[in-house]
Amino acid sequence: MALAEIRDDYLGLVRRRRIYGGLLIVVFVAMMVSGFRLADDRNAGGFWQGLHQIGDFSAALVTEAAQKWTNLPGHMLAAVPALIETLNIALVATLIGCLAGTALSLAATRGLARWPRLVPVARRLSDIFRAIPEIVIALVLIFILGGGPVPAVIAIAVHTAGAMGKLFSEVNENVDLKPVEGLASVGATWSQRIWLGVIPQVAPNYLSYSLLRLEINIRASAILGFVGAGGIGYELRNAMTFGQGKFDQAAAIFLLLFATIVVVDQISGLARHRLTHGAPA
Amino acid sequence: MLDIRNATRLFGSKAAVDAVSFRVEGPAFVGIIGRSGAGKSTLLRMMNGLTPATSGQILVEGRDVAVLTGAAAREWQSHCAMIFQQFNLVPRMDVVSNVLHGILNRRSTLQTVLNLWPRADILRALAILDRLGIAEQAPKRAEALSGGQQQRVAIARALMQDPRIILADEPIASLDPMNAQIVMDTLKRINVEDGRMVIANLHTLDTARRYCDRVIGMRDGRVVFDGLPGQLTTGVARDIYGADADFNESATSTAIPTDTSADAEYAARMLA
Amino acid sequence: MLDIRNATRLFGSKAAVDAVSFRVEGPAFVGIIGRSGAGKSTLLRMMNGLTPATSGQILVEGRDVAVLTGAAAREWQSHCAMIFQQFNLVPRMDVVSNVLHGILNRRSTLQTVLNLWPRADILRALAILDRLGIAEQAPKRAEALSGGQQQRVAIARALMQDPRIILADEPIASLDPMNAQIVMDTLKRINVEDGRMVIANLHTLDTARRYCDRVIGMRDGRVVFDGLPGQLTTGVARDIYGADADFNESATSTAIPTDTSADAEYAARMLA
Amino acid sequence: MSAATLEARTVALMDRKRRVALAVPAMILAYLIYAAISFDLAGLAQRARLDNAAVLLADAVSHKVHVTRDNRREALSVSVEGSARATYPAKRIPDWIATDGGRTTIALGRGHVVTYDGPVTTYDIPGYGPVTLTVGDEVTLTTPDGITPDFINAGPARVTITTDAGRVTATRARTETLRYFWGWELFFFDLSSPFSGLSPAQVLTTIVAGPPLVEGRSNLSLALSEFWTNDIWQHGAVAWAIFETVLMAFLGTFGAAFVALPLAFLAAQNFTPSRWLRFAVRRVFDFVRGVDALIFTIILSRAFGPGPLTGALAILLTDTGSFGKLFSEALENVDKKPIEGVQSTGANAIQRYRFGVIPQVMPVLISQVLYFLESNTRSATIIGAITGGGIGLMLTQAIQTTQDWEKVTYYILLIVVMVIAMDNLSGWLRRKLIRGD
Amino acid sequence: QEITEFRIGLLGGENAQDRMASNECLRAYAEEALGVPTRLFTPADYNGVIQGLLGGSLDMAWLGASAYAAVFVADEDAVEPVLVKTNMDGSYTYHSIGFARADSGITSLDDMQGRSFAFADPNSTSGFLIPNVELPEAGYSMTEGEYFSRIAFSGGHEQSIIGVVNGDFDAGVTWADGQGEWEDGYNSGALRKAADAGIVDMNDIVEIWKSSPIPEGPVVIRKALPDDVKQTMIDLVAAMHETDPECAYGIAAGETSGFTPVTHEEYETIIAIRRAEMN
Ligand SMILES: Nc1ncnc2c1ncn2[C@@H]1O[C@H](COP(=O)(O)OP(=O)(O)OP(=O)(O)O)[C@@H](O)[C@H]1O
Ligand SMILES: Nc1ncnc2c1ncn2[C@@H]1O[C@H](COP(=O)(O)OP(=O)(O)OP(=O)(O)O)[C@@H](O)[C@H]1O
Ligand SMILES: [Mg+2]
Ligand SMILES: [Mg+2]
Repeated sequence: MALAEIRDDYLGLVRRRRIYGGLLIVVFVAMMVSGFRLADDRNAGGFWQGLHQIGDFSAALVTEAAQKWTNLPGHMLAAVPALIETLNIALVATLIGCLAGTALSLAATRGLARWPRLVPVARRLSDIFRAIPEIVIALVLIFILGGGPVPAVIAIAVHTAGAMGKLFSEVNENVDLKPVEGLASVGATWSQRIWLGVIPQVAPNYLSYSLLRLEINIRASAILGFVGAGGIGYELRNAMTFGQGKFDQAAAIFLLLFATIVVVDQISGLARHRLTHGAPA
Repeated sequence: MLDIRNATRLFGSKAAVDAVSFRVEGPAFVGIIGRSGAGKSTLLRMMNGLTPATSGQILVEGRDVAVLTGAAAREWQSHCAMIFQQFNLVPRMDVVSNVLHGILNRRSTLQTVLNLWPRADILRALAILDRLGIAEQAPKRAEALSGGQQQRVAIARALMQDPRIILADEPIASLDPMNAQIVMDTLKRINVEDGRMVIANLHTLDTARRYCDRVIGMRDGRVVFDGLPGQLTTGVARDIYGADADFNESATSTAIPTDTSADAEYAARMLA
Repeated sequence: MLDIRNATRLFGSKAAVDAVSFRVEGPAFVGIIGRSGAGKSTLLRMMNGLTPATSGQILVEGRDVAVLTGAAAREWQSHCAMIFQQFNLVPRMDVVSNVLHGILNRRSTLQTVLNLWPRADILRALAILDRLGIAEQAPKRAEALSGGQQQRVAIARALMQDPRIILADEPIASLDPMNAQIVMDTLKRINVEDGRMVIANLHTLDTARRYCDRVIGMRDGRVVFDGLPGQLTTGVARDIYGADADFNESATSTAIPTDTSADAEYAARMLA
Repeated sequence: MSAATLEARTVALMDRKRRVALAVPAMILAYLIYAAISFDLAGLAQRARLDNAAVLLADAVSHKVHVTRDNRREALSVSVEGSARATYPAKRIPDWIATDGGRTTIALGRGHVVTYDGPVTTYDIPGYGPVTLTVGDEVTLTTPDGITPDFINAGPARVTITTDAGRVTATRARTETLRYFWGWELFFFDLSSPFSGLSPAQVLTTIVAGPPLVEGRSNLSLALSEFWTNDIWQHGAVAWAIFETVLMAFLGTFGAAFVALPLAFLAAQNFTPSRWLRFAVRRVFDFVRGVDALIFTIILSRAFGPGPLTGALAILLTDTGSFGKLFSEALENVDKKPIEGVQSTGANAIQRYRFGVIPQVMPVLISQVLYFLESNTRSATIIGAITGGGIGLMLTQAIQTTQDWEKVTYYILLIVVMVIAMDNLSGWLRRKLIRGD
Repeated sequence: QEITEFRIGLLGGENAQDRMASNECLRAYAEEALGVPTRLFTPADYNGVIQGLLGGSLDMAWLGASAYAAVFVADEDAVEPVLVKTNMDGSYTYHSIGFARADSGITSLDDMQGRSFAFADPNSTSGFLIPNVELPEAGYSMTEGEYFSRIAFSGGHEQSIIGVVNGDFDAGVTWADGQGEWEDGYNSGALRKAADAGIVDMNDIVEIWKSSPIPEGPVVIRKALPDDVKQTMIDLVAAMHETDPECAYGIAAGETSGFTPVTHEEYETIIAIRRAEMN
């Protein structure tokens, strides 16, 4: 190709890129700005008018908590059973969700599925499980089962099953099928092939994802408490929405919950690091 | 004992195995040769049941194993051991467990999944490993072994099955010449000492000549040669491989260096 | 033109470059050799300003560039091009953009950050690429190029700077012999045709001998040799490299095979 | 190694594996049993109201028409779901209700007939006989055999008869008959619409060929606007609520990305040499990430009041923490070479970041941001439920008032479709932006 | 000073969209009377409205008595009560009603020893604040485990009713005007709504306790607003019963005899109770 030709081609490319890039930026900025203005407009208070009050609530909370700091340990202790309930909700939901997600992912992976025709069904199923917000399932189940931890467990487990179904099936796609075929050749059943041929390969990845999920689910179970599904979120919401007068309790519960989340994050982070990078020698 | 009649397998409209028929009586060492794509692997997989046959019969002692499904098919597989080019072991599990997988079909799923192997099975697996000279490796993970050792573990798994037929799909193609010889010698020993039928896909003529009692040549899914190793002349080989006149078998040889002289002599005689 | 006086750089208490002084007049091709850790890279980086000098002066046309900071330092860098062993291009951007990075200092920040390069600059970049024989690659991403091509892009970026000095830190160490020769030839051409000073760290004697007008040998941060390529005897080389009697320079040679005979002859003559 | 030791060692190894294989499921099982006990699963099984589930499922796919007689004013009204805004005008009462002076006959289908005759209500139940409810100072029940069967809940002042065909309730104040129908009634047009009561085919022919129902306006635009402003289903408001939810997710996610990017440099080891600054910024990230968006909505609603902006800002704050962490990790993995290359030409700091850093981390950043966009759409549903905006508020309120299960179903379907659409959109963008340049 | 916009917060146990629809007429009247854009907001719960009033992003709202107390306790200068809804008989009180399942054998609080008990929402006057004070005064301890085996917040009035009917709780409290008949769920209140919706058959539950009269929650208006704005809105709402009865019905969510002026003094008891609740 002659230099002139290359030059024209490249200049054309630059022009196109500038037009597309410029357009993309203009569209994006327009979306952000108009979106912000729209939201600002639809909000009761405006962004600029409210900005100076942004710390008011926290200030009231902190002031009261500081005044009654002697109450904090007592409130914390009182919230421990609720915290344990929240942790149990998260742990049980993660366990059940990850087991169900494993089943879904196996059903959704071509080449491993017991019933290959159902692969698309399993995929759509995990998409739908993933798409339904936990709060929806929880609220419907509260109507049927009454309040308490079980609706929360089911709600989180369903969502976890969907999310893990997808993540795990991505792991499964990369599985080495040779051992599976080796087991098939000796007359192993489907469960034997999966358990002995697939699970050992994917277990570290599964575990790492499940730990990450546990962190997310602790948060989720605290949130579901907010809508009446028990646990520490429920206590926190009651204290916070009572307002002035119970802010010390709110602060105590919040600190407890926050500390728990940080601790679990750290532990699971370390465990995941070990899973992906091997144990320190 | 083994009677294959018009065994055919279509993939789409293409026949990978095309009306193959042959009979094998007694514990022969049968080699199947043919160039890449000839249908050797498919044929073996059909015998084992990994790939269902489109039509035709595979009679073993009078029973058609090609029509079996479900538990019956798995029961047949448990008597028909398969050895793969890439060994197909479970890499993260130890050697003994891999050998024990040979009897998965005869123990309950729960028992095997929970690793509840009877002591007698474990001892038998060890004995087989010992016979193949790799008992020392028993507690190691399969992935930690060399290729030749892994293939011997695969053979041990096959022996664990106590099979009537051992099918070996290019068992030495991923091995260096040194290991290749050990593996072929092992297979031959099983064939001779235990009297088990071995059918092996091989991609080198010299190996076929040295170890087989009978050689079947396949081309485009059909059997184009069926005879004694001694009948495998260069012309026949050219025919099987569809090669032109400058076909040079040493290009595909995996014989270990010390043996080349013997081979070269043999080849020279045959090609003369 | 370039006058380095007692340039010193300490890392902790260790002197990576230790009171180095030399002068280069006019557009010479200077090679710096020395074993790993001798301080070659640090010296080049000090000249460019990537690593500040601990003490000493680096005078370019009478101005000490070692004391410059901020905008003045960046202005100097824009006249002092640097070529790296690993090319140090932006891999995800296209070749022309990478070349244009050579004049980042001379265009406004806003303009460059938005990638709004003037047409004239783009044309100049293309012309430089054409001169180096890689215009065809202009729209490709840098990461899609071979090592030799990437290094030529890096040279194009250097030329784009229209520099007074080109510093090349082991420009061919990551390249295969074929590409190495192309890159060295290109640098030599620039040196000869454009009359630009080139200072190159080299880790092979034969390259230094073939391309350089002058060779500086460093050891433990100090200049231990400064002379013509022809003065680079085996003894001197042993000295520079701190090697003992069985020093064999061919072990480090990256010369492309067709040239080896000439080199070997040269080496034999020198080592005789 | 002798054969015997080898054997012993192997058997021991298999024993160990066996113990692990048994212990892990056993531990999980034990934990689940503990959880079942602590969650009082047994008690829950007793308390579970499967009839509620049945009501919910039935109501999700059906609707009921209330035929109500106000016993004090002696007036009759017919409405869908008992809603004042879906009351049939007197002239358009459905044809299975016949009124004739003080007497009203309601056919519930399959031979079930309810008659209001002044204060006396008669329910003729096939295979059982007529049941009479007389409203006076009390509600008097008369059954054919004089016994009160299971399907009648009778008190002195209130009687309810529930059959497969419908439900009749009488109190001193009013008598009400409920008839159930399949499907979502009035989904397209409410009762005040000129299209109401037309079959789909009739609506289509009206739109395509009919004379204009309203002067100077095409029937199509009229139909669309009638649908959009449907008083019962409020499609316009629902669409707006979905948009508001997506808006919260969009503003929150991208806003957070913009805030987090510069801060991430401060938290990255290779860009911020000061350990203390790095430590401080990281703890800030951890903190805003650990405080959930829901708590931020409460905190922020003091400053900004209810509305989508508050929700968007809450997402923005939380995600600033998440992005800060993820981005700073991406930044710590950047290759220094291109930066040095750009630096050696005399580029200033902004140029170094723009050309040396951004191109390297961009794919990671875009991928993370888009991943969060999808997941934030789901979070925005929940946040909206608390802060008062979007489809989440509509959904939670519909659930909490426990009446409109068909609307709950509708909202859930819309949410699932919305999230799946966002998932696909973000996947598409990821592929477009990262693979293509 | 001038206002540029007027914002009304809406509360209640109705669908957000239904609330919007029933109050749309008020919005239109207000816009006309004030001459500035007027908008309605429907936060999910009491807290949203309380925060909006405290932060000044809402100008007017109709609160529960306890929620008003919460606002007052947090900031005395935030809002002032201006109007209150009156019942058909002219009173402006209602009651907290304790109820249980008819088949549980519970007929009064005396039968509740060792049973579970549900409040509605911590900011609810009838669903928490009043019973939480009046029950201990009557000798039933509100410390969990002392008299009642379990005390919980169901989350709202509907949830309390469903919870009791489902058997999650042995008894709960909710609100009703106390007028009309029990079998209808009284004339208005959460029980009436639930009975009308078919969630509960009033034959299945019994009243086990009734509080002393509680003042209706006030319509409050932000103190910082210009006086003429306040007056315009007060006049508008007060006269609504005359000018547009249908609209008044929508705003009050039922039959009333109109809105009548009210002052802060009416709520001092409630505020005192609420202060006593604080830790
Ligand atoms: N940033 C730094 N911090 C500390 N020590 C350094 C640094 N850079 C270089 N050094 C030390 O300075 C000395 C000279 O290094 P320099 O990289 O200049 O050597 P070189 O001659 O270029 O070697 P090579 O052939 O390996 O590139 C070495 O001992 C090195 O360890
Ligand atoms: N493949 C992944 N890549 C990056 N982050 C991931 C991935 N999987 C999970 N995460 C983590 O998940 C978190 C997002 O969780 P998420 O928002 O999903 O919770 P959620 O909305 O409840 O569930 P999710 O969106 O999966 O469904 C982030 O903190 C992110 O770090
Ligand atoms: Mg093959
Ligand atoms: Mg160097």
